[in-house]
Amino acid sequence: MSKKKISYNEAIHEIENILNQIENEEPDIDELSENVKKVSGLIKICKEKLFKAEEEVEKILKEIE
Amino acid sequence: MSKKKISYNEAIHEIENILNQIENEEPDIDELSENVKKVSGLIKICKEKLFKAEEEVEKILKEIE
Amino acid sequence: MSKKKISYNEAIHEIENILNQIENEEPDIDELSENVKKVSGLIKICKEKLFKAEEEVEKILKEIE
Amino acid sequence: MSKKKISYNEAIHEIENILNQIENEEPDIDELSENVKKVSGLIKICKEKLFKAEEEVEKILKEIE
Amino acid sequence: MSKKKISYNEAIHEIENILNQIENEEPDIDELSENVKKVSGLIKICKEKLFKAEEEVEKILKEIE
Amino acid sequence: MSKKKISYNEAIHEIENILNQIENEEPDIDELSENVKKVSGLIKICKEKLFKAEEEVEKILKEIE
Amino acid sequence: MNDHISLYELNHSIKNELQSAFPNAVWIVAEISELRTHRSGHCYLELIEKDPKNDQIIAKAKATIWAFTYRMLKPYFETSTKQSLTVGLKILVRAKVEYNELYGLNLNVKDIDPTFTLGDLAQRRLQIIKQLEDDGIIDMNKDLELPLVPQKLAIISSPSAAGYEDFINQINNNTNGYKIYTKLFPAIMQGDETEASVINALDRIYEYEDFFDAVIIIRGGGSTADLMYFDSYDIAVNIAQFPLPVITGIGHERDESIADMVAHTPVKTPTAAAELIIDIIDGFYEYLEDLRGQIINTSRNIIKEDKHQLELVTHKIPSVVKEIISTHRRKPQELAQKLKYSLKTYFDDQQHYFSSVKESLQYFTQKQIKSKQRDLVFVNSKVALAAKSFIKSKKHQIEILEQSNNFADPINILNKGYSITLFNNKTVKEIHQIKQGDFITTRIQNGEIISKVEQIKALKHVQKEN
Repeated sequence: MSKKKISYNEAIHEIENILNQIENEEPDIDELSENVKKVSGLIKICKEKLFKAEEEVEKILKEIE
Repeated sequence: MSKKKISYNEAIHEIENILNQIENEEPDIDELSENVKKVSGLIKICKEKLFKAEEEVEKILKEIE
Repeated sequence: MSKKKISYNEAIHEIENILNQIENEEPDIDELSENVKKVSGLIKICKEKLFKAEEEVEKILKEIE
Repeated sequence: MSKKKISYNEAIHEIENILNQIENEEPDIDELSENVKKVSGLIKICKEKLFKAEEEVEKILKEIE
Repeated sequence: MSKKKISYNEAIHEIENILNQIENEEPDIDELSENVKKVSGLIKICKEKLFKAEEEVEKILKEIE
Repeated sequence: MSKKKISYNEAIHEIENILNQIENEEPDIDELSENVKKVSGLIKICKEKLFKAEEEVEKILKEIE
Repeated sequence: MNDHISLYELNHSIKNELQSAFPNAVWIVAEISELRTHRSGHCYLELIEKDPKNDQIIAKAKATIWAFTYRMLKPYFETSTKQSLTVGLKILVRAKVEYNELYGLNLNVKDIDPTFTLGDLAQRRLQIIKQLEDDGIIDMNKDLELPLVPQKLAIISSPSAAGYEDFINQINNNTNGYKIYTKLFPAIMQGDETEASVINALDRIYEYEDFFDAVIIIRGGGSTADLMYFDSYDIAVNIAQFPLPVITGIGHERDESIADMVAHTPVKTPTAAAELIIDIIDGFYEYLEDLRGQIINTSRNIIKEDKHQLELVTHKIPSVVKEIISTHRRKPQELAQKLKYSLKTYFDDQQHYFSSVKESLQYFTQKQIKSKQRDLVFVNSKVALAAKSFIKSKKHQIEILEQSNNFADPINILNKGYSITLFNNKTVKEIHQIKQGDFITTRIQNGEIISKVEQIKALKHVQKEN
């Protein structure tokens, strides 16, 4: 799944999955940083989405006037 | 439903629906700006209708005096 | 109801009805100008009726004095 | 009620009734001239009656004075 | 009641009645001259009785001897 | 199995196996020393892995913030 | 034949006896039954006394008042009593009892006490009045109503009396010229016949009761002494019960007579009676005039008021009508104004709605985004926490494992003071592994001790135990 294609909710879902795994100490320590990196990436994507959404909404709202 | 065919009250109704959705139903952030854009469009339609109605009413009112 | 047949009081009553509707924001904006036109027409009828009544009454009053 | 048969008091009473109606009961403007005409007619009858009564009474009074 | 036979008492009583009626009971103007005529007649009768010799009475007086 | 290739979980597994053996089988003092030495080596490997993972995670986390 | 005396002797001895029996004059009460005055001025009376029960005369005597005395007594009596000394009066006199052989008994009146007669008369009047009251008729005539116009009058009078003439003149020449009918019923108004004559006249009038309006009894001139007849019970009864109102004009200087008392209206003189009649008619005439004035005023006022009322109404109509029209003329204007206002409000409200929609949009989207941002921060820290706790837990695990390992390390036994014995680098566990003279190495905590075995002892109980 390309990073650009994942939806916000899917990203949040995956983050929660990975978090769950970490919390349950499922991954091998060797994979931990990999997982954390993955979550970090997803959070970044979400933040970007949020930022973009906010920007777009602002723009649209400004146009309403 | 074509934009030109929607009635004022229907537009208002849809605006209310979307607003409700945004307020209460945690929309996917990806759809958020889409929805805002939709409301914006509906407001535009309504305002045009309002403007036109106001123009017509003004004309009639002038005739009364 | 034909314009010529409506009584003065009925006309006033209908005007007040429509005004009430407008005040309570009942009419769709699409019907608004239609309603205003109706009121305008009724006001015109009332004015004509008043004018006619005044003329007639003046004539009769002159005979009394 | 034929004009010739109405008594003076009845006529006065009717005049007052119609006047009251006009004053207090929001008459239909359409009926106004009709009512005024009626009153005008009644006043005429009363004046005639009064004139006649005065003439007769004076004639009789002159005999006793 | 014949004019010649009415007594002073009856005449006065009737005059008073009519006056009362006229003064207090909202007389109809239509009946006024009728009433005035009646009173006028009664006053006349009384005055004649007061000032003019009645043959009938004188005849009786003569017969008493 | 090269020491470098052993996974953290495998290392932990072996440590636990050896310790179990030591506890239950009363090995020869010479074997014991041998085993203790082996475990010590494995622990070292694990500690290194842990240290590295911690370092990496710290680095990633810092990037997120 | 000597036992007789002559009449003269008899009378003479009566005279002497009487003289000695009544040496002085005595006071006597009696009623006058006859009274004559002689040309000479002497007054001859007959005095009687009646039984009060049946009016029978029980005593009688002649009396004389000699001219000289009479000239003094008569005016004294009459001014004191307002009453002439006449028949029927009861009197108290002082008289000398005299007896004349030729004329018999005579009472020579020397003095008279008028107060006695006054008292007697008054008492008689009171008796009559009481009788009339007891009969229940004293006010009967008064209760009759005098007609509004007493126009037909029956007159009882003496035709020749001056009073009658005055009355008729006044009636006929009344200033307003009323026609008043009078009819005279002649009667004797003085002397003994008065009573019967008046009653007779009343009886005649009674026949024409329906014709006449009132009876007038008048008496003019004549002596006041004759008024006594009008204190008669019979006249009073007739007057009181007469069906027509009786007006008396019989004159009374002193107290009114009983006839006056029972009459409908007593006046003093015939002239006053005429005035009374004319006044009554005047009153009626004035009332009639008053009524006439009233009818004139009232009828004119009514017409005037009606005219005024009609005028008012006529004037009111234009203003009422104009008012209603002007009220209504404002109405469409007001409605148009109201329409304009309503529309403005309507449009304003709509505009306002859209700005509120915009605000809501802004608010809700912001809220959503902010909440998501907060969620992300939370997730972030959760990740860090989870990763750290993961590592920490692993570290802990390693530490425990390391400890267990360290615990297992034999070096730890030596540290407690134990030692290991080695022979040929092998741990000595069996006593048979070594023999005397062998060199063994003893390892302790911090070094090795190399020793030569000198003696070997096997511990049996140890063996047993093994």
